[in-house]
Amino acid sequence: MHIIEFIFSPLLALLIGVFFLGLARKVMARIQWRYGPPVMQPLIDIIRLLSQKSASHGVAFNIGLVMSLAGSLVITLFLPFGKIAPMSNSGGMLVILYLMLIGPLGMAISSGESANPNASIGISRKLLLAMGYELPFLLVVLALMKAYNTTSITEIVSLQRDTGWSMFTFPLVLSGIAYLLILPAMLGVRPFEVVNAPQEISSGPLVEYGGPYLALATLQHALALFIGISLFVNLMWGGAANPVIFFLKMLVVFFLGIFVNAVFPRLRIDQAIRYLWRWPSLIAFAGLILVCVTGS
Amino acid sequence: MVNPVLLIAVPLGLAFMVPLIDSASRKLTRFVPVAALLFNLILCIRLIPAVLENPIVINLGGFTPPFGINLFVGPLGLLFAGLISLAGLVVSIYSLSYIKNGPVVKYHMLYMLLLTGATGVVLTGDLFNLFVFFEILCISSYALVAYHGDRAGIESSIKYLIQGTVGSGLLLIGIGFIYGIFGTLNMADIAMKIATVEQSTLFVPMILMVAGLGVESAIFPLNAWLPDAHSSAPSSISAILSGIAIEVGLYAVARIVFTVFGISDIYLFFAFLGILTLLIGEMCAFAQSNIKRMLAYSSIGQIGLILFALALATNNTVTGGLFQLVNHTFSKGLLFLSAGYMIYRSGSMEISSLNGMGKRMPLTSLAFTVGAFSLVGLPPFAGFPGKFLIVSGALLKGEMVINILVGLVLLSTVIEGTYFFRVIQALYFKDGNGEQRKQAPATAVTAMIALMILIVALGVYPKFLADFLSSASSDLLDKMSYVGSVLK
Amino acid sequence: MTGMEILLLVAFGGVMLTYILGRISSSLRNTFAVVLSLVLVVIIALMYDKTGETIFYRGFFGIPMVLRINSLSWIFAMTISFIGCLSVIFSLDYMKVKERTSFFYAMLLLVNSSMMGIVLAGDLLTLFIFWEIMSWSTFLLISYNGGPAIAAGMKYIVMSFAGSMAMLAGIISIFTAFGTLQISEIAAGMSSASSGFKIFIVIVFGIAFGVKNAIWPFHAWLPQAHAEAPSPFSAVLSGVLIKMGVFGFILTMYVVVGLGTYMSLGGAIFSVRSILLVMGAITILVPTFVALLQDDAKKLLAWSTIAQAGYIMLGIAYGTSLSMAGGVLHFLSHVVFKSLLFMTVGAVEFRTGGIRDLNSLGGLIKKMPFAFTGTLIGVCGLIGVPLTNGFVSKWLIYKSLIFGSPLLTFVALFGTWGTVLYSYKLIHNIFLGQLPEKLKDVENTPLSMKLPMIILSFTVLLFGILPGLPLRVINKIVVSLGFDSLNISLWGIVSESGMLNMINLFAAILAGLIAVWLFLRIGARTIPVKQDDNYAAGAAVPRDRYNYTVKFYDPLLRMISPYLRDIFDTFYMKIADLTGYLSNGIRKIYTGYVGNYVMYIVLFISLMIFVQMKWSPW
Amino acid sequence: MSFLQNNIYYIGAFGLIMIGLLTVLVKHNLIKVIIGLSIMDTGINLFLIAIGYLRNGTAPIFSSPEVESILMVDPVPQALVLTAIVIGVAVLALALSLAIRLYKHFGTLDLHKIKELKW
Amino acid sequence: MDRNQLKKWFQNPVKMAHKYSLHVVYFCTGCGIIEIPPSITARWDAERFGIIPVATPRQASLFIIAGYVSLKTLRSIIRTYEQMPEPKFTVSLGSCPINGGMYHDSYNTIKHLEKYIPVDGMIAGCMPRPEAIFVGVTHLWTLIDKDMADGYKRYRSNYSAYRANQEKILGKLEWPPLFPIHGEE
Repeated sequence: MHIIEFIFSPLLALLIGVFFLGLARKVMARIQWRYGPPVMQPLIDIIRLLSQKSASHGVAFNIGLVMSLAGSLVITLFLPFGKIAPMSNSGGMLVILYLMLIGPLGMAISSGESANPNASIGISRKLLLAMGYELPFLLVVLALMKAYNTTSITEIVSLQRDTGWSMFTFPLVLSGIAYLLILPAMLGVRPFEVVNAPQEISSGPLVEYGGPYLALATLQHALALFIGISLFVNLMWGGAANPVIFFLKMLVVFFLGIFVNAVFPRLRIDQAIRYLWRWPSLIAFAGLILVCVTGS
Repeated sequence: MVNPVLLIAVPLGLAFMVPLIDSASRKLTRFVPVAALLFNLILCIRLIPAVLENPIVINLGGFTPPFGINLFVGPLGLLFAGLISLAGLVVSIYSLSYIKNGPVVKYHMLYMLLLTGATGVVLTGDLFNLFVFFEILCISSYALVAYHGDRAGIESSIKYLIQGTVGSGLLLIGIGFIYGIFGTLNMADIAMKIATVEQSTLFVPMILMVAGLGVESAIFPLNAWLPDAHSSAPSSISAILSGIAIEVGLYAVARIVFTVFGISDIYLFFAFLGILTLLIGEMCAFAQSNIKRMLAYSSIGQIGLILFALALATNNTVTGGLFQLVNHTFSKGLLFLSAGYMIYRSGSMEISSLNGMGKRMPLTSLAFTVGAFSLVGLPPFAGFPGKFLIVSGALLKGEMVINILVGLVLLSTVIEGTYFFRVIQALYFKDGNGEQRKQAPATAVTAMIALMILIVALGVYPKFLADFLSSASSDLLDKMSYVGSVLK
Repeated sequence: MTGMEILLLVAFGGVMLTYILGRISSSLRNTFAVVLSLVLVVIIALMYDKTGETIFYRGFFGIPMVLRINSLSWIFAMTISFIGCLSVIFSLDYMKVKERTSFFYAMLLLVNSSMMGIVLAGDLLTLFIFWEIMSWSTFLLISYNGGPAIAAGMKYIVMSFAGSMAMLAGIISIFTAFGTLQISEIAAGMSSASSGFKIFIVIVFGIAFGVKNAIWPFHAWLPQAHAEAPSPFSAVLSGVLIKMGVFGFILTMYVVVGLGTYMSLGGAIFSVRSILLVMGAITILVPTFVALLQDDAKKLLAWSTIAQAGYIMLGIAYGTSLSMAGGVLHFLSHVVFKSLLFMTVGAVEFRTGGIRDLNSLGGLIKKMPFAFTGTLIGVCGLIGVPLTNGFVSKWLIYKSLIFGSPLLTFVALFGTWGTVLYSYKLIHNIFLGQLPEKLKDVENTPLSMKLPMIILSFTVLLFGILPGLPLRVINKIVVSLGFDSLNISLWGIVSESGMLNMINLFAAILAGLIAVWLFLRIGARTIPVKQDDNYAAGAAVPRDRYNYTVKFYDPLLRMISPYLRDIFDTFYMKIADLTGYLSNGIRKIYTGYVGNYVMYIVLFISLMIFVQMKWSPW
Repeated sequence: MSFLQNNIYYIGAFGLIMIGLLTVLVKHNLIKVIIGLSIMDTGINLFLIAIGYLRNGTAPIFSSPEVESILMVDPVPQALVLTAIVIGVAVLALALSLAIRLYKHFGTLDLHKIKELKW
Repeated sequence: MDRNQLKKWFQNPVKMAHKYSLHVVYFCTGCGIIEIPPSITARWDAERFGIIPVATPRQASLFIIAGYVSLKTLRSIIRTYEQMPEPKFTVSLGSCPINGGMYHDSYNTIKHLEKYIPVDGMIAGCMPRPEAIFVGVTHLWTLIDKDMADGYKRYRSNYSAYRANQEKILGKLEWPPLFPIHGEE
């Protein structure tokens, strides 16, 4: 049973991630009054990409990407999907926070070796954006951990079953709002789509990826989407006992993200940081203070 | 038992023999001071056990005190005498090669006179005799400062002379007052009678004497001659002036204040004076770009520190002060001696001209470094135990004022460290002109190595000196036993 | 003659012998230095799990000077000798091209020996003496390179010296108060001392150790000193030397002052503990962002060292067994990965002919793959990527802080993101991106540099995957300082607020890596291309210019740099300037006109007489 | 008036000392300064003599048994003064010789212009 | 996706994926690019066939050269083409790449693009409408199906000739040969 969970949950995460990618394209097309590609299109792309003979820039180019995807896969073992959370007893939220570093870092090393300045610019923006949303995000997470007095994400989820969604319980409501405000940045959707920016820096870190590498990068993107949404649902929307309910919750969050993506233009990176460090951070900070004051 | 009078008589006699010896053999002249001081050193060492048991009192001419002039060879006096002979010996070895041009005969003569005067000051038990020896010390140092006969030497010498003469005049007036009041010049006798006179009467003579001796011992407002004289004298003489002359002045001040007057109300004032001297000396040194002037100002600072230590008048601090004094004699001597050859090689006294000396004269630079580290008080060199004792003694008094003063001492140590480290960096880590490597002559190197060994030995095993210093400090502080042993 | 005395004798004797041998033959000296440092490692390793005290010297005015060994000393001594050994090995090639190598080796060994003396010291006097020897020998080594190193050395020694003077004041106050300097005896006296005295002791020792540990606001000396010192020594400097401050803090707070007293010292809000914690937090936050501004590789690492010292400070000052373990473990971790980073940067500097400017390097990964791997592992440790030692130690620190003071945790966590940014800048600007034309003949890392890198990289990973190894020793320290024992297993730690299991994580990540790698192998074969075969809108890549390194994080830096002025550095420099002005002013009293001088004498007497007549104080 | 009479030597002595000191302080010709020092020395010598002086006293020699020691002037200050005079002469000679050298080097004796060593 | 295509998907997923996931890099030299935006936006929506524009040749599988090719742009075209991962397809748009079109007598345009890089399909017209582009793409699908879109293979096997042609008109090229050149073939 356990071993099945170990294999199953990353695959499920990949599947959902890829599905979300396809759905995103479809929904975006519909919003733009287009017919749109089939939902399976990302899968088709991945198959095509795997069969292409790409150029490799070196060992670190490969390893970084592998590291990135592997890191993201490991996170899925820690995140409860419904009740499926095979490694939740090996470390809590802190481990997840740190594992979340591996993804961007591996990508950064890999695309750094590709020696393309566009990639470097993209990575620089990616890290800066992460810096931007990490400030409010950490405040939110700390408020949560302080409020529930645990660092284990499964416990946070199970505690919410008694108290209701943390987003709508009193001391955490501000943190919830802040989390919502930074969610687009964490998912990397449009107002904050500064990293890839195909029109500007030739899709940034992905500029030198082709063939299998792009496939891996796409999967990594899909997983990042999954992790971002799943984390939000777990932390703020009470997770779920049932994988189906959980998936539905994720879907709602995902649609929210897509709608924002569809209607907003892109910010510059400094505008993005300025935004993230202003209102979301202030609200998150207030939330943390609120939690500290009421909690003790 | 050997007679301590020889400590004065032999160098004095040999000093006047120097011209005669010179006329006999020109080569021998240079070795006269070495021989005399070696003799003195051996004498001092041989006297140590006896003196530690009981101070030796010699009545000159058979008159018993208070009528006659007496020599008092206590641990303190012997410490100074030994220090003078040791430093004098090392410097005279150094001078063997360093002093080559100019009136060499006169140099050696005056040099020995200077040391005779210094020895006399520390051994005498009579106020006027002290004045006389003091004048011998001063006059010979005026002349030695002007030894090179260059602009700076003459200028500083005349300035030194004017101030020194004013100072000794004041001293003499003070002695006159004392004599007028007590009718005696014997220090022990005065010390015994001092309680019979109202304190306020004694103030004027005391302040006159302190001011007079203060000029020689470079206490703050009276020390303006020092940087000039020390910086323009030949380096060997700078070493002696810095290592011996001002210390002897300080000894005289301490003797007068502690033993003769012995009124403890004024000690705190001297502590303040010491700190002021320390701070001003260190800050002036901090702003110098001329190495010898820097060293001279640093001497002022050290004197301030020693004065502070002595003024706290506990056994610990005085021991610490004397330790620091010994360290200062060695370290400053070493600094001046090493700086002397570095200046000789580079031809300029600017610190910037010493850049890269570490490569050209490694041993001399090492000597400078050791001296500087020791003076700053870094372990394992001799400066650290002294500083440790001073600070611990001062803190042991447990008074807030003194604690603050200790803070200032530590602060000034930081300033001192700063300018010494600056020079060390210049020596080793800045690129100088690519001159060839050439060591100082063997005699100079011998002298420097001897001092280095002494400094390191004292730093590693301070106990070696501590017991002796401890009895020296009680000699200074215990007025009654002084009086008792002189007047029997 | 106990092991400690033999150790110190060997260490200090070796210093002299090294210098003397250097006069004879350089290869003999090198061999001897390596052997000596290996012998030291062995001697210390043999002392594992021993405790004891011996009086080794009474020559200092009869004050007994004591050496003692316990688990705290052992772990520090082990680190010192280990890093010392590696840095000597690293120096073999690095110093080949320099002059005055004998001096360098002797001083390097002297610094190591004196640090061992510090950690083995059983009384404060011994500690101070070795402390000062360390200070000045470090000064000589920092200034070694000349040029800008002069100013760096000067700043270091002045601040360090001020710190040691503060320490001297503290030591002597203790001596006068309790009549003993033996650490084991002071604690008894301290418990009955007044709280004012305790606070005084904490402040003076705090200044001394804070300067050495480069805690904000005493950090000003560190960046320049680390940057300008020779790289093997930078590794020692950043790795172990500044950790003497950590040692001192532990000693002062938990041994001298005592755990119970420390936790309750000071007022409710401005307690010593909270002030230290806030200082630690600021030390994390500010230097992390300043590091982002740096263009000099070693300066960047230096600022990062300050920031990491903040983590250690947080762990140690918080004062629970978990945080203490975290602090000490982070010290260990930092030693390993920061030495590694300084060595790799040193290797790059060595091979590129002294280039440290991040803007003019790039693309060295193909030329120096070893150095790249080392840097990558080091950087991962620095960031705290799971499976490196930095992760475990940071986890422990966060874990202990998280419920007590979430804001401090926030600062620490946020600092990690800053760490990611500057770490990536370091690794990107040196190794990634495109190779400048002038560096196309760079050779690979020499063997003597590879060896320490391999050992250190291995250690980073070993301690990351099996944190139980160091944590067992650290647990002993924690217990000996009066804390509760921790529940430690080989692969992690179990505490009431959560557990950590690195083996599981390792297995998961390994499985993930293998799976992804296999997945990559499913795809078509890839074609290796040259570094400059890039997409450049169809153009052939312009060499030397197709690199994005300058102002790597410009948008952020433009926002934050106005807030990052190093006010304390400015403040210290202002003080130095002021002292200069003041001194210059004061020396003007020596006017050169002899009449004035005589006037001073007359005024002195008149003032005295006036005072006496007016107030008659006497 | 009797105060003046009784202390005339002291007044004279201190007058001389003050004059000497003032000369040293105010004059900036080196020779005049040296003269000032000399005057000061003289004053001090006078002061010392005055300490031991008794009005109508006799020489401190026991020439005949009936001479009472109470009427003798104190001999010690006289001995002191002799020494002091010798020292003063030595200093004066040295000072003047230095003044000659100084003039050779600087071409002036104005102490305001001889300020190469300062600060 | 057509239901009756499922069988094909199972038979050869790679080929099908190549057909339905054409990531395009456009080379926009002239008027041809005017016709591209309508084809990828709401009116014609190329994305429903999996055709999307990408930013770099590394990610692309289809290279559309829209418009005339001058000497200067040829250099970039070759470079871009060589950086695309195999399998890759090339389609030229308009008359100019075929025979020079209205620039047939210009001293500075390329008259026959296929001399320098292999072209799998050419869509004639001046300019071709989006519908024509779609027709071209469907034609390319057929070619892919029949393994006839083998431009990249031809490029590899005849690289020496291509390189010679390129160097003949452009002079020395800044980049090294993509494939080893075996003398005269």
